[in-house]
Amino acid sequence: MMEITTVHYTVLSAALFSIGVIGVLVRRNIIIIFMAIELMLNAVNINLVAHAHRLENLVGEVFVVFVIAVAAAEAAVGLGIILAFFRNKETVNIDEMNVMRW
Amino acid sequence: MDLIWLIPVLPGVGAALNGILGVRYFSKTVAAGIACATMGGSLLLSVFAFVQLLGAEHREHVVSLGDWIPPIPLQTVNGLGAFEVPWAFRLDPLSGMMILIVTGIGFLIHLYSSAYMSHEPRGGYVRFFCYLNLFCFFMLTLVLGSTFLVMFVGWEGVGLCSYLLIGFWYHKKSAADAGKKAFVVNRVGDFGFVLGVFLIFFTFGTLDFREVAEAAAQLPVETATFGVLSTICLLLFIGAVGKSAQIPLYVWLPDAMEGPTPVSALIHAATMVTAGVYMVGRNAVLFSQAPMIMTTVATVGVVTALLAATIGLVQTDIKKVLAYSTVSQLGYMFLATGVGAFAAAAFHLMTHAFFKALLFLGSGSVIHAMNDEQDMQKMGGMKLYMPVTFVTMFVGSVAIAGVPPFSGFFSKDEILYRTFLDNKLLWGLAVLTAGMTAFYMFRLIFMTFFGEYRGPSWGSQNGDDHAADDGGHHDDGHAHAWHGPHESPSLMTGPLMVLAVGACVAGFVGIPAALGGDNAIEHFLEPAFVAESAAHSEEGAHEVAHLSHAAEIGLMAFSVLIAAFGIALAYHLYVRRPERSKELATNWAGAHRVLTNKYYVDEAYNATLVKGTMGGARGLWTVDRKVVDGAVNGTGWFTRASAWVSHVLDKYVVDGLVNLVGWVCAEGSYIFRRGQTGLIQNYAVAALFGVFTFVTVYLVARFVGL
Amino acid sequence: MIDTIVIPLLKIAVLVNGVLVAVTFTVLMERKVIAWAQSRLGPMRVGPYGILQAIVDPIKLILKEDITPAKADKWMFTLAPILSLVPALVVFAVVPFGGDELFYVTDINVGLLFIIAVTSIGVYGIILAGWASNSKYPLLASLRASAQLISYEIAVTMTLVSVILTAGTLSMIGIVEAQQEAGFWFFFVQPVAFVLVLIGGLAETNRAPFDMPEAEQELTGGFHTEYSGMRFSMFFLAEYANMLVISAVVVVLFWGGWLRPFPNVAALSFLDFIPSWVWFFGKMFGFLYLFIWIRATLPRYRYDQLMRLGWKILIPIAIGNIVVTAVVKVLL
Amino acid sequence: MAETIGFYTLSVLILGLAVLVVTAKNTVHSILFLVMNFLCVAVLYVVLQAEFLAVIQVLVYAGGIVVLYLIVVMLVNLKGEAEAHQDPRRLSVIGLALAGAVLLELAGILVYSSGSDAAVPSSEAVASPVQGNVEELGWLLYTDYLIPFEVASVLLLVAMIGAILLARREV
Amino acid sequence: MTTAPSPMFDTDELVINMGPQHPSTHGVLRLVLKLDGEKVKDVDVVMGYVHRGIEKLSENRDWTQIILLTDRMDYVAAATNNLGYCETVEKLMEIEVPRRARYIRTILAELQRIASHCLWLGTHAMDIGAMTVFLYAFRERELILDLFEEYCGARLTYNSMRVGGLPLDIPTGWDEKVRAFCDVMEAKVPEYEELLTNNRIWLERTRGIGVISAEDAIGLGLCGPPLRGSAVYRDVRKDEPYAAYDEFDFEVPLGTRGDTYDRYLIRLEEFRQSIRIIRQALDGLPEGPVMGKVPRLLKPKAGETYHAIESPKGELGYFIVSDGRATNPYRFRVRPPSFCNLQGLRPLVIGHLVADVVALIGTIDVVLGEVDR
Repeated sequence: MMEITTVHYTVLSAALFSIGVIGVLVRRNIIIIFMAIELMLNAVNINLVAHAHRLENLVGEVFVVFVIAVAAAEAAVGLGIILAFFRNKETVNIDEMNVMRW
Repeated sequence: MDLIWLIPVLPGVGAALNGILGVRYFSKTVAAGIACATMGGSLLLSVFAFVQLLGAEHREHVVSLGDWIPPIPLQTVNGLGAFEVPWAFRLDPLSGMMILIVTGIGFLIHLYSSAYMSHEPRGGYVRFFCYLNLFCFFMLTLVLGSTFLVMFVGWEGVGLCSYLLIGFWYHKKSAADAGKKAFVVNRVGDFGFVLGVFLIFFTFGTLDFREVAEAAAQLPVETATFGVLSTICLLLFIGAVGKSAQIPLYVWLPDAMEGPTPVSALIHAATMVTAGVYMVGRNAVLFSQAPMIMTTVATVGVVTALLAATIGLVQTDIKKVLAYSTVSQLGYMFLATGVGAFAAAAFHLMTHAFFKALLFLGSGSVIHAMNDEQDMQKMGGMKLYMPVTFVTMFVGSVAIAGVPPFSGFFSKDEILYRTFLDNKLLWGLAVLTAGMTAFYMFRLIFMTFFGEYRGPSWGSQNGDDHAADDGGHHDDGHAHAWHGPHESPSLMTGPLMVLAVGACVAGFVGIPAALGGDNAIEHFLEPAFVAESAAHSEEGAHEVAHLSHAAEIGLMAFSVLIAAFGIALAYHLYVRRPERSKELATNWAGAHRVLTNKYYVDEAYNATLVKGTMGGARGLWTVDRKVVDGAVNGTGWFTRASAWVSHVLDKYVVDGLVNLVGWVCAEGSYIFRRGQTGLIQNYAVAALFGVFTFVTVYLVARFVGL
Repeated sequence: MIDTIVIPLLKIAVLVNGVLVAVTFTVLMERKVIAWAQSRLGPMRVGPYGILQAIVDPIKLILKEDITPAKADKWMFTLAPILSLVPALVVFAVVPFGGDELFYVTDINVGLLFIIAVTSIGVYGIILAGWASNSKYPLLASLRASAQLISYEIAVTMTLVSVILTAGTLSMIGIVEAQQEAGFWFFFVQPVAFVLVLIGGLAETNRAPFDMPEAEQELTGGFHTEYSGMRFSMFFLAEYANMLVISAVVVVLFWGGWLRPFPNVAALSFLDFIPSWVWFFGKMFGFLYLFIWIRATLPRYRYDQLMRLGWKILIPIAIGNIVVTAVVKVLL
Repeated sequence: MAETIGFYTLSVLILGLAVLVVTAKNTVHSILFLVMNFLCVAVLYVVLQAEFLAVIQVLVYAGGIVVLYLIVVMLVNLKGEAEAHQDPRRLSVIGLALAGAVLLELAGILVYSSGSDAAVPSSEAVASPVQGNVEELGWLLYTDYLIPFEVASVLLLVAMIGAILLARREV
Repeated sequence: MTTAPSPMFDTDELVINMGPQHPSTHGVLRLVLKLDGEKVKDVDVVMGYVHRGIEKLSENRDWTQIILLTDRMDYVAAATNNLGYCETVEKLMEIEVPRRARYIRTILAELQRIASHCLWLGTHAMDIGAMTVFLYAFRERELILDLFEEYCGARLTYNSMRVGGLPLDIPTGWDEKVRAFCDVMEAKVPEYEELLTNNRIWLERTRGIGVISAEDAIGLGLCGPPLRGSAVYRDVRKDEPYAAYDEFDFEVPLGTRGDTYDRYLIRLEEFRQSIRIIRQALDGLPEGPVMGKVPRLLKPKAGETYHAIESPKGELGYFIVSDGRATNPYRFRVRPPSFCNLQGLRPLVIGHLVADVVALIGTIDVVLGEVDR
């Protein structure tokens, strides 16, 4: 079609991000919501890598490493919470998680 | 001498070994072995270092292990200064003497403890040695530290260990409380100390003792003004007061006797409590520049000495007597520093370490023999059962009472002499205290070792043979089957004997000129107390006014007389007329009436001295309880009263407002409550709405071209 | 065009087929070796000394009925063996079988990481197989297997870090060349790492004594209990392909890849007449033999003992090894 | 040309798989789509010459994090429908609309500003003494970004401990 | 989450059916395991899948026919079963068995013990994952089967004894072959030990696994190696000697800790002791008839008797009541050692991991044909 520029990547990133947002807002299964969050983080990563490529500066990629580290931490703790929650409530439906204690 | 950093590190390694591995894996023998070996090692090192120091030309040696705090720019009075703290250790005459005391007495007490604590369960035993080693590590850090901050590490560390060891039997509520009390009271002092350190850095831009001293020596002496030096010294002195149990922060020390006896001997008699004295001596130059504070120090010292001595007169708990005696002796040391006799203070510190450690260990031996009985009224006649303990404790008592030629005589006399030169009133009080010291110490000896055995009876009371036999195999746990008082094992009597020798001869390093000596220790220590510049330029100018030797000897004779008088009195009351003293002790509440009605023969004594002192002691005790506590209670009452007022205010004014707000919120929240669904995603939608708004604003701004 | 597309494609085709054939013969080798170890003969009927068994077995497996359990998730059930096999084959792309360019598909600068990354994808096959079978034993086994794989992946990856430190590169070719430059195989400087990778490799390929996921005696066959026919054979292929991968990686990392012993010693240069790929396959063969030998000899670890070994022994040693390597590297 | 085709293919794959992740009924399927999505993103990274990140993406995301999801899904084996219960107060429609609107707006901004893309000056090249993607990344991580790097490792450690604590059965 | 394959993790307890078709339940034993994660919380031992009613069947067979049925109980040690039965009937009828017959019986019983232990060792090691030992042990068992084949023509169900003695004398040269076998076996036992005894993994899998105290072992009525593993001295061969055991010198190995490893060591030692007994029996093999004086028609007088022998698995006892009129027993009851030892499985297994269950089934050495009868 035409030459692929950073804008293309950015649009892709925005689209992926929005899909993630929709996933977070619409799904009720908390595990899928977590995955949608991962999608959003990936959208951010694409953006960072694309700009690192454009600017020929690896700092963007450094930040991707940190994002991945944070994602790993988030997944570990989040899934731990889900497990603990499931053990008590037998559900992963976020609509049933509307009280702070039970 | 470059290895002096090993001196504190060795016990530290021992503590780490025992603490990390030992509590789980080591047997009692191994734990005690490690603790004693590390202490022994650092004792050897100390002796080597000291010998080298004696031979060295320049009697000061600094070893820096590297940076602790790298240079940080910090504001001082002279612009930015580099706040830099190395791990530096300084060996000079003062710290050299101190490390000998700490490692020497520490080592003996480690040995003693390995027998004394043998009835502990294994875990507790190892824990004890871990703490004890840790204490030595911190104490040696404190002593050897070459800057205020390194010293502060040790300072806080010994406080921590003191807390841990006082509360060693933490399941006993009184012990745990005593530990807490010691810790909290010490914090008050430490607060002053740390403020002083801040101010020192702010003023001088350095924390090194030597540099601070040099800088301070350049400042004018604050005779009339209360300047920055005085403030620093006052703050430091507050720290010393806390650590060394002086008025008004002495209250923790008697309670600290809840800890195991070796701990009392090591920490609360020989080493840690003298840290305050050491610190003041360390900063002699600073204090010398602030005469007002010197006076304060001397006054506080002598008042503490007197007060503690009077209290000591009436105690029946053997360890309490020694505790008050310690407070009293510390007061002496402060008196000495206060009158500028830093060397005398250090000298007394050393001799005191010997005889007080000895006394404590002896009392521990007695307590051990009496199946953990501490009340002197339930002892008596112990010299039959435990001859070694008796002899060694007797030596200790003679030493503390100031009977020549035992060590206490020389050091105490030096203090009295210098005080006499400085201030006659203080001297009078000090001499009085000396008399009382002699009295209560011998009261202790007489009550414990002389007279009839007054303790509980034991299983098969068939005479001394059995009790003597028992000493050999008491390791099988006499807590379960106590066979009466007996001599302690050799691991306990050994240190006693060594210390007794020390108590006898330690004084000879400081025989005053009046008695034909040359006061070696004073000359040895002197460099540590003056600024280097002063030491060179004013060589010999540091002379104090002298009395003639005859007058000096007269003073000595007087103080010996006073001591003898105290001893005689004690002998009279507790050996010749034990029933009287017993009555006196049992009818404690009505002491006055008992005294006037029953002691016809000793009427004169009673009317003048005994009753007076007893009454005075009681009065002071009452003051302690009524006035001090009353003030506290009054504060409490005032708090309650003001609380009531504020309660009323609170109830009608504040609560009214709060309720109003609450009411408004409650009513208003009907509207907002709808949004509070507990659905996380709805909140996320709200956040998204925020994003939407921002992006829209941005977009509009772009299009409009703002 | 030829250089960039045709030749690599050709190489890939040869490689994939080669691996698959090699796997069938590895199976035969295992049967024979174990049989000899147990004083049996092993397969003897098909072809001379049963050599054709290697061809007959796959044919049998392909021709067998391919059963899908009624309540299984059909898509996943089909996908799982593919997910298991494909990573095992992909990894070979960066394995240099010889010194010449002819003997490897590609050399990428993150070759070793690539291997680690791609092998880690293989877990999906196992988990999904257990899950899609809709059966208790496979599910239990697949959870065990995935936990085991992930645990040992950590240990192996950590160990590889020390090798990377030694070599100073992530490229597989680069690692071999580093050994050539150094003049000795890395086994001699990283013996601990070698042992760790070997143990970890055994565990990652679920081989004895770490074969609990497929412990017949406990879990009746593990995660592929419900599989049969072609799909089963894919798991089988994947396991043996992984075995080949581990041997190849160990050879590259520690045993000098295609290099002859002491590549810098001129006195041994007469060994050069043996082609490089022979050295490589010879060493690989040695490790395959070692794996089989171990299987014939050792009993099986218990699951908790295995996890303890992984987490409490291997990983700490691996970390210690990294530290030691780094310190030595800095000091030198 | 090849890059264009590759990019559009990848984009379609990434977005299509993302939609599948979000819409799949079965959580396990959803997870599989997510893995494939991540693999596609990894390929995209390769296109963008970030090989190290591509491998890390596969290793950490696909090989680590998503496996964790999968295992949790298996541990959380539900009897009934996960999303059976729906709270009537949900605002999912508004959320959907807002997300769409934001996407449109972002696209608008990007397209609007795409003309000025070339105008952005290339920032100064990083002065690193090493060559190659991995080496430069490592250089940056261990020099300029050392403290963030260490903080990230501490974060991971804390997360690990937290996860163990949370997921543990009753103490 | 539409598919919910099993309520595996819904509760803390997971119920798993182990067997009756399971590779390591040694036949058709079925265990219903209640698991907490991998830990066994409870177990139901279900049996009876090969119940053939041998006891009831025997009450309708004449006395000689029953020997054939006893073969089918502990089918890996058929000769021992024959021996126990024949001796019981002999005791009931007060028949004197010739000394040569008793010696040969002893040889056969001990060979059978070795064969049974070989099978046990192989399967036990196999359960724990050591596959090579299995084939080694079976290699040696094969030799014993050959010996039996030569003696009586059968390889598994021998039907090798008769009331009053033996049906056949030993073939010529058989004793030399037995001797040769003893030498081979003696050389092979260290081979097994080399593979297992000091193997770290083997130790970890067996040491401290399935510990049972002496009191518990007695309380549960365990017998044989499981009982001796807990350091209880009980061996029928010593306590109530039968056949010719009182004439031989041998030792009864005892364990110390009562764990799986001890039971393994005991059985390995029993290999050696059995070889020792066989050698002594061959050395002292007397001449003479192998069949005692027995009436044509076996018809014991009314009465009842119980007689036990030490089978490879433990104490194998027969209780027989005769009403004195019929040519078949009035009541026939067997005390099979496997059945009694199986009582111990539940207390052994509870608290261990699933992987240990197979090791524990192996260590008590059950043969389901004997359990179910």
